[in-house]
Amino acid sequence: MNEFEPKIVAFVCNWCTYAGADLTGTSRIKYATNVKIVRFPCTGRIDFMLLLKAFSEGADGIIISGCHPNDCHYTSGNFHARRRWVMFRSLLDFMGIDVRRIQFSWVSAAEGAKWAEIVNSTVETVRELGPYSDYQKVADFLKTEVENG
Amino acid sequence: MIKIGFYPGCSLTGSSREYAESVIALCEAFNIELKQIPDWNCCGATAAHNLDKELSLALPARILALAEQNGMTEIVVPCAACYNRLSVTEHTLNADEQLRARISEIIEMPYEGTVKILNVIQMLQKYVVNELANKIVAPFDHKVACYYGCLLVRPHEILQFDRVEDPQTIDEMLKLVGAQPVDWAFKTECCGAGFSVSQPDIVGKLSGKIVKDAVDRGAEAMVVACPMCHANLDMRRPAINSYLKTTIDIPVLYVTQVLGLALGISREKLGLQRHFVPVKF
Amino acid sequence: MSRIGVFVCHCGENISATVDVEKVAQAAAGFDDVVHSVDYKYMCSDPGQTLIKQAIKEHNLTGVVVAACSPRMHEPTFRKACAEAGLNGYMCEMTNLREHCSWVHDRTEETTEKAIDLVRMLVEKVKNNKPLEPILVPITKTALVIGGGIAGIQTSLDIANCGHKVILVEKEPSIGGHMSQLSETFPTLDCSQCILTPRMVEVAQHPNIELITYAELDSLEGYIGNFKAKIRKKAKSVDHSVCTGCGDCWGKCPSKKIPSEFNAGLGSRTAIYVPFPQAVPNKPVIDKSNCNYYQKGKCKICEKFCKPGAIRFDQEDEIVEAEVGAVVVTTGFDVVKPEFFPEYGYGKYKDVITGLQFERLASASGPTLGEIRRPSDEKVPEKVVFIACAGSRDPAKGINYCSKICCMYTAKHAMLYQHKVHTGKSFVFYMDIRAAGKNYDEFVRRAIEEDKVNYIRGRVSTVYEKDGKLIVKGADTLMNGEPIEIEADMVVLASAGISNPGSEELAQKLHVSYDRYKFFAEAHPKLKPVETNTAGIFLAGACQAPKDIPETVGMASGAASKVAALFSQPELKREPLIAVVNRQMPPVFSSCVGCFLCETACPYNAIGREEIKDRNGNVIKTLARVNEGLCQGCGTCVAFCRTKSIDIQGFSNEQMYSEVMALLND
Amino acid sequence: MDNVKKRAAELLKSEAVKVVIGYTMGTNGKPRAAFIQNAEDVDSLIFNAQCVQNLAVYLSKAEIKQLGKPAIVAPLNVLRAIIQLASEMQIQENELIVLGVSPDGELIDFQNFSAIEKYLEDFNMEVDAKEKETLEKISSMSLEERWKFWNEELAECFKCYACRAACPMCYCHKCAVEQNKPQWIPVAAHRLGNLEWHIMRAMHLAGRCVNCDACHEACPKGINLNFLTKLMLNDAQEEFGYTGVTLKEGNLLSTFKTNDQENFIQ
Repeated sequence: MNEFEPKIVAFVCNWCTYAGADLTGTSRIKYATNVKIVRFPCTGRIDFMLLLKAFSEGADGIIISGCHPNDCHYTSGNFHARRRWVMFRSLLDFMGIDVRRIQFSWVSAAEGAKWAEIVNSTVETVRELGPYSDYQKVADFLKTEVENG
Repeated sequence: MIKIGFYPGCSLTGSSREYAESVIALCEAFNIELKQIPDWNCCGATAAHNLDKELSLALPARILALAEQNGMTEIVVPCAACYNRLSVTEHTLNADEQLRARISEIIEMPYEGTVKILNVIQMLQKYVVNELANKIVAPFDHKVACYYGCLLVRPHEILQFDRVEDPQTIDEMLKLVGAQPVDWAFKTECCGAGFSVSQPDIVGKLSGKIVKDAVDRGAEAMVVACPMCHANLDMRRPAINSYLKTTIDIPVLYVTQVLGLALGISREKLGLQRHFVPVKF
Repeated sequence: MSRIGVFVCHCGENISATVDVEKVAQAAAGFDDVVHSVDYKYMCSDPGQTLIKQAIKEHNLTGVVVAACSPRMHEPTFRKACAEAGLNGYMCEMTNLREHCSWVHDRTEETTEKAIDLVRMLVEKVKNNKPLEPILVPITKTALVIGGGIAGIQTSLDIANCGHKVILVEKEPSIGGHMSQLSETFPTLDCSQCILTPRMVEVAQHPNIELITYAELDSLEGYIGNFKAKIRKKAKSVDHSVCTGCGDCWGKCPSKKIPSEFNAGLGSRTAIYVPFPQAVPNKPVIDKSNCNYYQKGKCKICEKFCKPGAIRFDQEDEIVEAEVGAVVVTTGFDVVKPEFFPEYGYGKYKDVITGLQFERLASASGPTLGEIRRPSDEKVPEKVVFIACAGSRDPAKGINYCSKICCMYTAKHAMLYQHKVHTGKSFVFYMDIRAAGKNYDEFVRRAIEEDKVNYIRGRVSTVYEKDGKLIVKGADTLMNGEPIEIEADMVVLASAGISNPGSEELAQKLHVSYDRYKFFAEAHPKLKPVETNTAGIFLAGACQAPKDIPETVGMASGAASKVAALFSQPELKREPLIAVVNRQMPPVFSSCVGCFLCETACPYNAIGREEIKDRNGNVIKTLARVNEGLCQGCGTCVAFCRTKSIDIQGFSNEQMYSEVMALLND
Repeated sequence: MDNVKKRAAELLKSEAVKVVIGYTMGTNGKPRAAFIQNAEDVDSLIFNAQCVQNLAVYLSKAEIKQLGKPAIVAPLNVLRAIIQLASEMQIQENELIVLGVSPDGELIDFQNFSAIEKYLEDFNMEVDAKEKETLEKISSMSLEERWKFWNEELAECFKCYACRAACPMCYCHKCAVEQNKPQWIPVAAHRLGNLEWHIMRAMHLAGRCVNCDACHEACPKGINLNFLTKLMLNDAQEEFGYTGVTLKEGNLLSTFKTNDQENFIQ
């Protein structure tokens, strides 16, 4: 049997983490293939509903990353995002959704190596947690219901 | 009746007994009860922190833990070296939970970091200053050089007490009892405390410069709040005089002794007879 | 129905070495609505771009996905190529197969699978893209320059010489700033006023420059190209249109003992005064806080002696409004105050002075007419100690940064002193000598080698007065930390340069950011050094960080060229990647309910209000409305809006939703 | 209560208002909302401990708005909702007369909204001790238990949206759940749709909820959905020092502090 390969979605801002991940590339630092990046202008733009959508579509883990505090290209989008994350994370945890599967981080445009570390460590964490079948069962419930009319 | 925890430390039970006596006499006059921390130990100054980090934290931590155990929320620590070590320990352990756990393990006592540490000046500012004016019977009408030394104000990040390069609190307090602090240059210069035993000639030089400047600026007395400073400026006066090649007889008083005199407390109660350089006020 | 073309780039071998690009192109061909999918060696090359252009025409593509390198690199290239083929540029998206895939993974099946996923996700996104047009914003071709030091003077002249109008606002009665206070300037030792005053006069006479002195910015509203400024003209109590600047008034003014700001407190001035003889404008103002009439109700001597009758005691502050298209902040710097150095006795000992005060002592127009005489007894000091880094690079004092100009001016001060007092001895205590700049190090060497200034590497712990001498205690770290005591006659502190006291308040008025030291923050430390984070507001000079004259002038011209570039266009073209509030048919008008929480969330104050009125002019509904000029497209409001009424073009809800839904769809 | 009735009658008589929104006795023996348009009818107004419905919800309903300027009988919950609505620009001082009532039914006069804001300062908007216990009980369950608990709890939901209709803060004309471009939340009342709806509802009420429990009261299935908003309220207080409703513009999530906690961010 093959080892479980987690599916990770990364929601990142254009100015810091996307550029940081670009630097990982130009520095030729290798990391796991499990992650796919979705580019946003700013962490402030990342709608919490999209995270839920990622889980319901089968993601086992999520990375959200943007500029370090005070470095936001838009001065304060990350501060707004951070507050929202505090509340959202607490709510999910309270409802029994596994917040260990969501990695929040700050990765600047200069932190190519850090990006690789974040990806690798998240992949490892999620690999240990296993597939997020609990959530996916709930999501599949929809498909089966629709299929059964 | 105000009750405050009291950590005398080793010096105040030995070479600087008069400091303890004057602190207690002054507190009595203001209806403050000093409650000694039971079973206290040495704070480790000045050797421990150069030898062993954990030991240098464990010794003060045990003292603070004992204070906590005895329900004290505030303690007064007259010795500047003890005040410094206790404050550094509190600061270090409050910033590092793991280390605090480790130290608690060593001293076999929980330490929470809840005790507030006051030096004598802070204690006086908090409980005495407002009532001072009403109780003065004999204004201390003399020129004084207030000497703070190294340990009372440094490191500023931790102690957060007074202006580190140009402290003012003792000057301001003495003005209240009629003294005239002189503007002088050696308020925080090192007196050579660490060399007092090993190389007294260096003490003679360092302390000599301090004493000379105080006299040159017209001071009639020097005022300190540290047993080490006092020992060097007072007990080491022969070494000082031999370095300066002159005889200087300016007396060195603890801040509590000056206040005590202004309040009319007897010289004996203030321990003035214990000084090497006679106090003639 | 979308018709999407997918173009997979090999990037030479950069991508194709680890990603099976042919397989990616084949897989993409099978995606819904993809009608054309090819791979090619270099998509960004001319032939590569031609490939895309031809495909757009041949296959009637409605959307393009280029799977190549980072969009941060080539998105503009491919959007332009699409536009040239008649497809709206914003219908083109890139996915990053190089930096985010081929370069960071090995050649495995998973790598190619990931590449296919990345392409699919952008295909789904691009299906929801909408054609967008650049936003055109009109531009008021007048610049507001705040601060009339050398930075403001240079900026104003450069903009004005491009043919644009400039309003220069200065809070003091004269322009000139700190540079006018300087004696000579490094590294050439030419006289500061000699090179500055002609420019001051040029400003005053330039037909395109409106100079408003003794005035401050009251408020600024609006956005790039379209600001509205309110300027508070402080009451001068003198009608400058009548005043001839004859000087009778300040000659007769009985309040003569006011410390002169221009002379850094070393000289005095009168209550009605011009700050210095070469002031521009060279007409006086009355300093109300020191005027007998304003304070005690009696005097009016100046009025009696004023022949033209220009004195106006009843004059009040006046607010003038101006429409401007750009703002340049050139408010300069300040130096730390006496209480900063209790250990150096500044403020306590008269002969411990700041570098700025030394400039006045050395200046021919200064209180000693250029002779170095110490303030306490006006004797020529025989021994002078200069302390560099007085406050700078000192975390314990809360200033971690290097003030940058002190090494050079301290060398200059010591040199000037040696030139003027041949028998004198000078000492400089320094931490490092930072003399990077054209002819700078040579200048410092000259001070050390030719003028025999004693440089001591070490810090000064304390300065105290004894027997009429200033005892400077320090250490020489090049001599094993040997303690040193110097009996000096005068001590000069190279006091740290700090931000101006009002800078925080001004930054808030302008909505620009500032750093922890309250210096104004540039938009990018390297690539946008004269821009702020607010479009249309620029920076020059020491208000951004301490800097010397050449650097300030360079930055001023840089800011001026940015303003000129902005003004050179008939209208401002901006990326349309901004937020919009949805509009619907009446009676709903929009799903926006007008809670305006987005208003507080927006970092740019870009959200305003729009009232929807019926035919009789009654307000039916108030909606949020995004100001196209101010919005920078961060999208914070979008994630915030409960009703999803506000959306951001280019990263819209539909686009991002589709992208996420496609990513894992296997 | 007599003073309230008297004021209500005066206001209607003088035509200072067109309608008084208050409580009256319903046919099933439970209080219900009353919309009194004639001064003669004010005697039917009641107030007692069972009057828990948050009447502020009617202030944004079109059917009530068209009656003309209202006065509203306002116990604590309603007052809080009024202030929150005002801070979100949904009502203005001159559009409304507030008849404050104390817990024992006495009339409290308020000159303006600021007076209400001031009055509310004396009443902490906190999750009460018993409810806090429940929150802690749920939090202390294992992850799996929590997941199971809420799945079972929400399985009852059939998306009637009574919670939304009863909530004074759910005044949006078009709720996000009805947005279909994209369709963020599946329409049907199945597990995923229910989960996403309730998460979204709690997030949208974070820093806005006035803790009146109207949603829970309205739920025909008795789902403890109010505990999600209570958690948010509790978090807001603990994490950000949120103190309750104010007239200040901006709310918990539209503002920030640069030193907000971030121990979970790597």
